[in-house]
Amino acid sequence: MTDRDQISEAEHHEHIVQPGTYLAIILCLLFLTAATVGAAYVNLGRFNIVVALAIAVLKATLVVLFFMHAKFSPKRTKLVILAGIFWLAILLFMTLSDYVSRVDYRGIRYPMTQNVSAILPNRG
Amino acid sequence: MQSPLPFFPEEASSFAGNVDALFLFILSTCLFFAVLVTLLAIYAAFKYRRTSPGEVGSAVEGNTLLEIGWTVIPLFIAMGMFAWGAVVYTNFRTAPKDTLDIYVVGKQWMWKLQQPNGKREINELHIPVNRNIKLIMGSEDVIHNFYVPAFRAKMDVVPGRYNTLWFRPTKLGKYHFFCSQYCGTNHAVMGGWVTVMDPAEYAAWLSDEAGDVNPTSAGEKLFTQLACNTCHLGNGTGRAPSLNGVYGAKVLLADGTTVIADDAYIRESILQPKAKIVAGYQPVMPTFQGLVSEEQILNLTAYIKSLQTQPVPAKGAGIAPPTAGKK
Amino acid sequence: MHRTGALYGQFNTLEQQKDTASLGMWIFLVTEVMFFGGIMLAYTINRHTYFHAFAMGSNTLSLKLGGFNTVVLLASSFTMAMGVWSAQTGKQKLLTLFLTLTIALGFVFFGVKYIEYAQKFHHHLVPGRNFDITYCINNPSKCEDMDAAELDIERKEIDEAQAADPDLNAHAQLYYSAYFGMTGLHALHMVIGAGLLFWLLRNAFAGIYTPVWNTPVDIVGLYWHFVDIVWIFLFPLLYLIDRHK
Amino acid sequence: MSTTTSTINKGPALKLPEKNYLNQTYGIRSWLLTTDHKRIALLYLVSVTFFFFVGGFFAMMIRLHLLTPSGYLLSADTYNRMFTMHGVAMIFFFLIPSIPAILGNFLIPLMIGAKDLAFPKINLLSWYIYIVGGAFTLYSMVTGGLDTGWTFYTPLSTVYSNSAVAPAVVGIFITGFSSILTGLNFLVTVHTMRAPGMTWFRLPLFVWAHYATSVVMILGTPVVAITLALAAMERLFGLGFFNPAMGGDPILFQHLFWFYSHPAVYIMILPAMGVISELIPTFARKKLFGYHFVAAASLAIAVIGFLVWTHHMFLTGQSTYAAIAFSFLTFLVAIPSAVKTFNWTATLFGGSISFDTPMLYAFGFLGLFLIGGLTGLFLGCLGVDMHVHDTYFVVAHFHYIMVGGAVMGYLGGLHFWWPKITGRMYPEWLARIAALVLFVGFNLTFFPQFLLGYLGMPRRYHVYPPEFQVYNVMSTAGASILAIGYLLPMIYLTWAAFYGKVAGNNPWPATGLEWTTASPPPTENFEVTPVVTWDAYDFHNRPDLGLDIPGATPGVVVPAHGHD
Repeated sequence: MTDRDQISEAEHHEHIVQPGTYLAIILCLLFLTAATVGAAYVNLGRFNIVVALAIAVLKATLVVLFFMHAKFSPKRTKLVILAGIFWLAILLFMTLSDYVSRVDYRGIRYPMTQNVSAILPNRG
Repeated sequence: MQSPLPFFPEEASSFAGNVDALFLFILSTCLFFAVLVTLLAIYAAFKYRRTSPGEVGSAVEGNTLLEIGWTVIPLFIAMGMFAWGAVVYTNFRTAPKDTLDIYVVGKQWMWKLQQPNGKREINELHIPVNRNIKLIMGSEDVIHNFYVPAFRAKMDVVPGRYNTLWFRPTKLGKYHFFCSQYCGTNHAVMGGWVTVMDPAEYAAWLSDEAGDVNPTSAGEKLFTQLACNTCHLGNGTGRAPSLNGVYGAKVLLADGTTVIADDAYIRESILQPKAKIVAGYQPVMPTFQGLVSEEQILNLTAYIKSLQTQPVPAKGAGIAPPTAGKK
Repeated sequence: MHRTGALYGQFNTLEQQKDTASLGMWIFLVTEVMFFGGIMLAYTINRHTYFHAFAMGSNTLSLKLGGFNTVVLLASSFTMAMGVWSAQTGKQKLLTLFLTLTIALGFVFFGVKYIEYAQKFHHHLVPGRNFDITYCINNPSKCEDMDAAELDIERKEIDEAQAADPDLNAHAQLYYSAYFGMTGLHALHMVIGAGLLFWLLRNAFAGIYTPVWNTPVDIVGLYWHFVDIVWIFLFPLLYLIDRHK
Repeated sequence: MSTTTSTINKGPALKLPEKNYLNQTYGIRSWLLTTDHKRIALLYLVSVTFFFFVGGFFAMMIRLHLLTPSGYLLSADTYNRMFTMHGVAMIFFFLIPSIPAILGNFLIPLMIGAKDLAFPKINLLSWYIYIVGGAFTLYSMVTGGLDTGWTFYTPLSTVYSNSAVAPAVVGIFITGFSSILTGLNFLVTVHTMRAPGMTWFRLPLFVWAHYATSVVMILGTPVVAITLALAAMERLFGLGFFNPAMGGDPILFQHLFWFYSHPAVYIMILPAMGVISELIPTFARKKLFGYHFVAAASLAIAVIGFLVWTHHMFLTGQSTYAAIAFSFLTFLVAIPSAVKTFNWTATLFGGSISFDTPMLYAFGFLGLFLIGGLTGLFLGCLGVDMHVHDTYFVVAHFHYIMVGGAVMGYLGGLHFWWPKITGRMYPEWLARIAALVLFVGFNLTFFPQFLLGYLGMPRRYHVYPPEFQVYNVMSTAGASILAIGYLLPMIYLTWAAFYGKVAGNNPWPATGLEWTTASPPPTENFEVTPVVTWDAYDFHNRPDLGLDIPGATPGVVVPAHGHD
């Protein structure tokens, strides 16, 4: 750790992404949009959502790396991005771990009637 | 009846001894560490008190070996507590097979309980001693929690789902039960008494007031009233599978999977018949959503349960062959 | 703290200042990820439980409008990126042009969103007391924007879904809760983004962004791209459920 | 022991610096529009103290009401409002902002040698957001109150409650952004604003603790924000994610809520640990034992703290497997706290310990946090939780952590840095008595609640069976002592801010950078940007403090940071 890592990290020269790169990326994004719509019309069973999310992740990665210059940013920025993804994964997967491992998960959810008398007509 | 400064509530269920033993184990371990740290701190505070205004402490920075020691040793002890606790809890969440099932409905701010024979109580629960009791609990409005301190057991009662709570009372007597999940204005008075009785007394108490119908016969009547019997023929020749012996058994579904025909499955099949179609049958059953009450579902379930002992037809039962569902 | 030129008082160098601003924005975007993460979780669990209702709901959305909006938003991200490039290379005129384009595309997005929302209100597909999934098929005269063929398809879809999930009307509300919740929050972010873009544009006309100091353009760009990323996920999650029927 | 008071400044009477942040500019505008982190800290101090006494009033009503089993004082609805508003005011408007927004705001730039936080305007904005959120919540409190419990469990809060839930939820939602912006500001500041020589491992542990806290703030708070937003939309517009009547899942609300609200406990306790990590080395005149391990423990708590939230939900019917996994992780998160406690204790050995008021608070913290932390093991343990969950055992446990831990840390810190903040010293003996009163009152209030809890008294009860009365009476008696304990510091600290003895730049003396500048500091914090050449708490390399360092020539004072 240098004494002033904040300076050393900032002093690297700003990388200017050129319009050509942007153009290539936007074309990729448009193509992937078409691909995701196309894939939705093919019956892949449970893999429809997998494909849709995979394409979305790919698109988001392109935006982050190039439009948002993450590819040319200091390590610290990349760490921040990874931390965000990691914590999002904690939120999603650890909660789902409860839901998928509940033995009685499927059969038990049903709408309740709010009207008490409809539930127990004979109550004294 | 109790000392003025009581510490332990009565131990009146099979869990109570386990929970208290575990509690005492954690308590003694914690006391050991708490006393140790406190004594060390007090000792140091006197031994190393400042004697002259300009005095400076020694130049110690730390000791890696010590750090590792006081990370690893507590870790092992904690794992011991965790494992013991997990064992007690798993036992508490896994009800045995031979339970006496009591249906519990929580609503703001009362408990409605129903014995297997249909006898109903409000804010009172009578149970026989030394029997495994299972409460099948639902809520009509908000989240409640059924808590019997003497049994060391509690479980939330959540609207929109069934939760179960089982215990085995071991001691005769009358014990408080509470709602222990905050549920609105009269949360604090939403409780009552559990009376643990001698089995003979319990039987006498059960048959005492004849006013209430038993759920199985009520369910049988409903089964005819709602015309369920026109399709679910007992001999398996109807448009719908025979229900003989189906309760608790594996059912083979149209999509090749199997499901255990438990209370939840039966309730779902009544309310959302198309959610799980038995293999070999058409989805022709109408939904009974809004047509049957909570209680009537319980009665129907009780009736279907009573069919467990009826002969299962060779064809048309819907019960999965023993090999299916292994994948 | 007083401003001395482009350097704020608490900083020692421009590099430090730019570095700080960019780090701050990235950290803020992480909080935004967690913010949307919560509603994504609610979506995931409900979609898993009530797939039929979600599929049915998704099929009532217009793929044409949704797809068009996706393209519009991607394009606005591109113009924003070009805006950042213009600022970095000192092309003041181009900067104002690209910022204007970005704002314009943002407003096209709002326009399309308005059409979509209005249609849902019109068709009684907003969660709440008047929600009725069968409103259009029961009152075809009130839904002039749907022709007979569309209504037939919708009737078939609703019948099928209802067969699998008798309480479709309640569960479909969960889909629309997700739809309005997610797109509403996204639109709110777009409104904030558009406000920031107007502020940038005003400053850009004043010519204060130079190759040496263009941090605000960079920072707002990050935000705008993030909003774009959210939509990249919302589009397949909301519009593309079970389209292959 | 009074002879060992560490105030060693002798010679002519001290004077306050002529120009400091307090008198740089005058007038209400100069305060309400300030971007000076020190002034914003004082704005927070005033508003947070206000909410502390609002919450304290509710607490007092609760304890008075529970004096008798049938509770004659309040109606059931009023009682429910009291404990709900007590929780909301204390957690969201006192505990969460207390140390970070007051002490952290004031000290972090000073400690790392910066002129201000990275984003001074955002810092001011976060105070305004806090005030707006607070106003919404106060509005809810005076128009119908709030009776859902501070946890806002659905569907009680979204469908069944008749109280003013919506404005309160909106208020907390808004205040969340204040917390996020504060955390963001701290993170960026620590990364980019450190003075030359202030390396990561020279940072005071107060800064490390706030770094970890900020991580929790920025990652957890948005989740509770969206959760409460969804709950509010459910109440106002009929969205249905948490409403079982529409097929929604009330347990999902609990997952989302606790994903933030468990780590939020660490937002409250980590900064207090940071304060204690300053107090103990300063008053033992010794480096903190195991600096690196204590710093790492802060980060470990912040990270593992995110993996344990469903231990609040063991009895909601969640999956047994998930419960076991989360219980395991809960036991893991206990370890770094234990490591910290051992290190603090070890620091005392070989020290030169004085018993100034802040150190008394540190000792108090140590004892109370020990009890609070260890009783957490009972609750994290599945087999005990099935009995004590949602009883007074839980109430006692988290009060030991949040009041015994966080508030003791907060008051200890306030006393320690009061001379820096105001330039003046409080009356020492009065302060020592107050610390003692607090300690005794606290234990009398909350220790009986452990016993009540194990006996099975559920929490949030406005009436209770008569067999629980003895402990409730003890608790109420303790609470009245505690109330005096809180009023005393407020009175004498306020008095001292205007009339106390002038303290001098470094009265204790302590080693932090904040003590090298004037008390109160100038608006730009340091005349010259300091260059750091010493480790945290390194008394032996600080001859400028005028202490008798073994091996050094007495009386020779060398400036620690010369003009090199």
